[in-house]
Amino acid sequence: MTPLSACNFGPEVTANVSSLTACATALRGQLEADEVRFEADESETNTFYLLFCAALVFLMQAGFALLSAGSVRMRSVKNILLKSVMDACFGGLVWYLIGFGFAYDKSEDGNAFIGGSGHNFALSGADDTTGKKDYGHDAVFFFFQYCFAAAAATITSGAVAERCTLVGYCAYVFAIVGFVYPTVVHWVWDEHGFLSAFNKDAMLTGMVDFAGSGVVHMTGGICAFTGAFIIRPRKGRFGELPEHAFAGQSASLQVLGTFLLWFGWYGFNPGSTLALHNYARDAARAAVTTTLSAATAATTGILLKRFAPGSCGGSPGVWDLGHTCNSLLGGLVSITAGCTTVEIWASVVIGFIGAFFYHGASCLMRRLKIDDPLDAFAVHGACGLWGCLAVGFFCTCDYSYTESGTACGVFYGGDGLLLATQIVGTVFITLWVGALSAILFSGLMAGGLLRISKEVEDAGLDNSKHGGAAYPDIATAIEEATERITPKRITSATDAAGA
Amino acid sequence: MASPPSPSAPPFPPNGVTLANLQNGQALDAFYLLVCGVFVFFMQCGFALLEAGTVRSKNTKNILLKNLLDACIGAIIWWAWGFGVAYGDSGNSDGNTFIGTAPNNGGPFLARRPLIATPRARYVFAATAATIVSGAVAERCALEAYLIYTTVLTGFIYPVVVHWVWCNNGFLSGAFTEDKDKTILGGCIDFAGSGVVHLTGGVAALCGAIAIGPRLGRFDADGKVVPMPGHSAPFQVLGTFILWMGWYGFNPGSTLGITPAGYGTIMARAAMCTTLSAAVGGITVVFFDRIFSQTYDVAMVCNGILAGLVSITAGCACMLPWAAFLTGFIGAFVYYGASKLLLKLQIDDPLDAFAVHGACGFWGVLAVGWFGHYDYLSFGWDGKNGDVAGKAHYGIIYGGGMLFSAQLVALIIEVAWVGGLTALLFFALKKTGLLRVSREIEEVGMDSSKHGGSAYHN
Amino acid sequence: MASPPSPSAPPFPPNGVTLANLQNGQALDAFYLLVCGVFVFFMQCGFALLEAGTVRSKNTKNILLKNLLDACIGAIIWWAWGFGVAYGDSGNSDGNTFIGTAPNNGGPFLARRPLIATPRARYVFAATAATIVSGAVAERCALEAYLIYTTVLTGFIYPVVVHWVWCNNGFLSGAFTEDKDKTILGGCIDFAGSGVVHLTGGVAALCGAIAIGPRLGRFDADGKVVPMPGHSAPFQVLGTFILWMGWYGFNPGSTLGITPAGYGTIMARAAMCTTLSAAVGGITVVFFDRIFSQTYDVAMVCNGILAGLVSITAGCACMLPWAAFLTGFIGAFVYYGASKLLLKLQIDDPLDAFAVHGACGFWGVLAVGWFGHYDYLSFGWDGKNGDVAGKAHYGIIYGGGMLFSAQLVALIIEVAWVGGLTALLFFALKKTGLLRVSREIEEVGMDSSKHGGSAYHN
Repeated sequence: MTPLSACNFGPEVTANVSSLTACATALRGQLEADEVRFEADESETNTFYLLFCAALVFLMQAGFALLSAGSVRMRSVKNILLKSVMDACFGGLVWYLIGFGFAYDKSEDGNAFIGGSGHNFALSGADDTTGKKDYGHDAVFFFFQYCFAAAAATITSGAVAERCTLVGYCAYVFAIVGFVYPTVVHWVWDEHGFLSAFNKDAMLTGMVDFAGSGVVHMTGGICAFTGAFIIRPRKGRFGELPEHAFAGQSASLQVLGTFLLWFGWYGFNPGSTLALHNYARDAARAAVTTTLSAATAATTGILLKRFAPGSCGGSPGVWDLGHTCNSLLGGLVSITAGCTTVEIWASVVIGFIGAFFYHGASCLMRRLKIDDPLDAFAVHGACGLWGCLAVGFFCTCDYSYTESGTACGVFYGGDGLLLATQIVGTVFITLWVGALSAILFSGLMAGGLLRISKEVEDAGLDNSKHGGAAYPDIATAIEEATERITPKRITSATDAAGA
Repeated sequence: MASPPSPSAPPFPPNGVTLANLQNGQALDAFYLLVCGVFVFFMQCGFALLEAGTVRSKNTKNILLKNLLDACIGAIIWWAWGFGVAYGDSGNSDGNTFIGTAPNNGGPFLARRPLIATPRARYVFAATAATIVSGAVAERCALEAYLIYTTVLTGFIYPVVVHWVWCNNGFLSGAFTEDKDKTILGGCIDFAGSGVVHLTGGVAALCGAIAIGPRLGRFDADGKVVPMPGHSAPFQVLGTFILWMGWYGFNPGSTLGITPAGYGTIMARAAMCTTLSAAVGGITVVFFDRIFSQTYDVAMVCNGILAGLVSITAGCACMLPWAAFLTGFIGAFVYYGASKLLLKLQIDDPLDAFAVHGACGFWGVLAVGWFGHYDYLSFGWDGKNGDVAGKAHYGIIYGGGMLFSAQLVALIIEVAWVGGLTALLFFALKKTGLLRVSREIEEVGMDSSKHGGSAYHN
Repeated sequence: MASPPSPSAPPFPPNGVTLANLQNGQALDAFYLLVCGVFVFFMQCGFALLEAGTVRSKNTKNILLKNLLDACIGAIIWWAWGFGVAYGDSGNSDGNTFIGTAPNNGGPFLARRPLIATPRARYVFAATAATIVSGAVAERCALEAYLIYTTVLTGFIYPVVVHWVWCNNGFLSGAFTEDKDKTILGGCIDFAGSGVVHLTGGVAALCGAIAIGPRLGRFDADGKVVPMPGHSAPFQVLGTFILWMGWYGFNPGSTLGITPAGYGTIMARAAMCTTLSAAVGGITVVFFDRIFSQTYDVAMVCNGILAGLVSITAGCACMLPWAAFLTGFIGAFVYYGASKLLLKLQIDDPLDAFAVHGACGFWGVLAVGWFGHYDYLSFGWDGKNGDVAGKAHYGIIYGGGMLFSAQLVALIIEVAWVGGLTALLFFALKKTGLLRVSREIEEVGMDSSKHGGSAYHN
């Protein structure tokens, strides 16, 4: 290659044609080399970007774990923590072995219903041993999607907390991560899926669910609903014991968990562009809409809870922290589907309405006497549904990305086809997940595998199954205090009886 | 006579490389802002835990709620008008030297800028300023008052300071205002906001703490301090670590980009200086405190680390490592002195918010006037190596001089602005009886009276 | 006929595009290091919480303080001379095969390298090595002794190992030393530090635990183990998750750059292998333990995950997914066996620091000798696909052989070096009575006697 020094003409330009040509050739060679480098830089930045976002999403596992641990009673803390950790571990293996293969096909002529090309089962088709040009796409994409799958599975564990056996738990993680969830992913996100916006021949326009209000959260939320319904309430939940007996054991952990989830959502939503180059604008917008929807939902939620009458699920006069956290999460779930396809102001509206969806669903669950300790259905199911529908209203024509022609929301002059698609899509998800999880949970329940025995529930899960309390020092202190107080109470009771 | 280019000549401009390069850079910058913004956002979580761990358990839910709402309300205000007040129309230049007037950024229904990450990254800074105050008035401030001061602070007081220091045309902006005659003494250098963010928060915190008065029983009849330890040391430590981590977004991220020439180096230097200052701050405070208290106090290490972090925030991009070391070292004593002074004056600041953010923020801005290195002060100065109108604009120890005066003037103006307005605000709130909860509520704790029960259950 | 270029022609060379491009790449690498460094830094937070959750509440503040100070002191020492000892003058090459001699990096008043991010990223590794030890001697080690061993470990023992394995010219460095004759058997492959970081920490931890003796009441008169459960399961789990997340900076980030060709692939592979190994480690340990203990133990699953992570650290960049799976699976048993063995020998290691970091670190380095894939071992090998002097330098199952021996030799040398020096150190501390706190203090707990009260208050 001609060296670039050919272009060193000095201060006085005295170049002739041959020296100019030499210089031009040198530059051209250099620039061509540069272009190769640019491509490499771009691809590797994309890998880095996805890795970073996936790591944030991964930290959501910690968020779920702490939120759950803070929201249950002290007797079940270790149990729920164990389940959260196992989601990340066991779920990871199931996803690696089968789930990822069902979700993403990778072949030219994939099935519209489920992936089956074999490429992604145990990553058997992934090959980065030859050449250096694939930039690790398969591996990092697997990692990103794994974090999503683990999130979908964790949602359910909140709804059946404090009363589900570990066997039942493993069974449903296997079913959700291995089959139920990947099928939905395939429908909506794989380019062969029959609901997929990336598929030209999709049903109607193809569903616009950018980061998974429907795919991830509704799937988890519906599963949570059937699970909570079939497993029945915790002992004494409705009627026998007062409400505060079921208050979460640590508000600090709840808030920490909420913040970690919110933090992770900045990987979840912007990261769903799956690449940085050509998508930086979308990723940046997703970060802003995510922020504003969450903020609005929380602010709305706290006022709603305080000023709504008791008959509508309000607790007048109380600034309720737990409700604020859940509203915030509801806002995050609501914007997940539309985070890149709506305008900034619309995210505020979506979050505002999302708070009502959460509040309403939470009240409804209590009315129906379905015990959902984490409000998993209200947060993920109801707000997930709203998130999908909201896209049908607010999706702008500029930001929409459907392959079968541009489809926009009805507020932007869309013909309603997108809204119809969103409705049909959520119906499909609800039916599929609802039916399968109902079969699964009732089967487990009938087989006596789902719910822990009465004795274990009375003694507390941690004591009977996990070798002692989560806070042994506090447990000892409470025991001692009880021993000291109990005789006194008996004495005073006797006195009272005597008088 | 000009000959036409021969067909074999390389195309000009060559293959759109320049364009690709630019796009590459823009995407990368957006990503960079996203990452740093996320880290800074995480600081909200750090503050929440630090404050929750430092108050008593009967007020835990209250302080957690305030921190959550800071993040939420801050976002909405910043989006609706705060960003417009701070940055004006185009995001950086606006004719006014005092305040941004900004239909485009300010009007929520119009804002559609290509790089939307910028306001987001900055929003978290705004929330930080408000959060600092909530620590100083913890355990006794009414939620209504809190809502009011958060709105005023993030919606007006703070963005105006931002406009002065960080905007083109701001009259204190040494790094951005191109026409130096518009600035006072050439303007001050406050890279990531020791003054803009922390001093603002800290001074407001001090006014709040004075106006609201000490917690019940904080000082006994003789004026001696009654210890009121926080309810959870692990949360304090967790909060500190998260804040420290977030600072790696706060300081390096304040380049607001990574692709311009030399920014990678600035970023790396900022990260390095931040680490050193934080580390030396933590060590110095804990061992110095040991002399008086005879104990190794965890809370002291935490506050020392934060003091070091705040001190280096202004100068992290323009100091040599040893200067960062020294800045953190001195910052530790500034923190310690301010903290003890407040107790002497019977001002009760549960989180030491003034000592950490106010005092060390002040010191941090001054430190640039001492240690600002001439080679590093060229950023934003059009490459003129720190010369303003021919006068040396760098640290005193390198023979500069005017920079120190500029820093000092900027500090005085900031303190006067923030102190004046917040004093007015807090005393107005006090007069109307909105500021403080009633004696009964304070005794029982706010969680059971206002938030439906304790933070912890069995 | 040559015409002079017209004045309107584009400048030559055109606008420094090439230069900008290079800067882009450098900036990107710096950014990458920053992000990974921050993740790894966050591991300090993970360790703090894991250890705090695992000790009893009466020693919580003590262990938190130690973790905070690790982060602080580690930074200062690493900056002042540790980095020079490890990497020598120019940051990567130094004539000496044994130790770096480095006025420039080591001299704090001279250090002005363009890309200062590198030492920062590595500092956190150094702090990690020291933190591991604090887990093994938790609840009974005096703060003075702790300060001494942290200084020695991060200032001398650890950086020397780094120099051997990770520097050009290090005599164990299979990946960096260009002149293979300087290395033993071609040098070992330890990508992110199963051996360099974890084995070093783990072996030091073992020496410390042996020297200091078990906690009071840990073993009853018959030598049976008395359970001493940690005081907070949520903190254990949170700590584990944070560590796991940090490992995504630790392992992929050890490429130390992203723009060189093929590094994106390495990074992605490292992330995937890390995930698989951690997951399988956690599951295997909890179900295996269930057979003996009849309980599903949260602490076990946490330690299993960490065991899987440590095991894959050396080989995360050079294994196929199934090999990573197997490495984690075997690592789980290595951890379990080592943990039970220590209890059998009546060595009290509250955090299982040796079992997790020492034993699994050992296994991790060996695993590369088994499973190192020939296609992946070309990084740093000048693209020669793992051939050293014509001999196959990859895993045994692919027909290699010398690599396994090289790994084994490296392990033996590392264990001897670290074990010898730390044994000397800890027994010297013990002899002088500095190592362990008095019986009274241990019974009451260190928080109330040394740190001004319990970690928790109401």
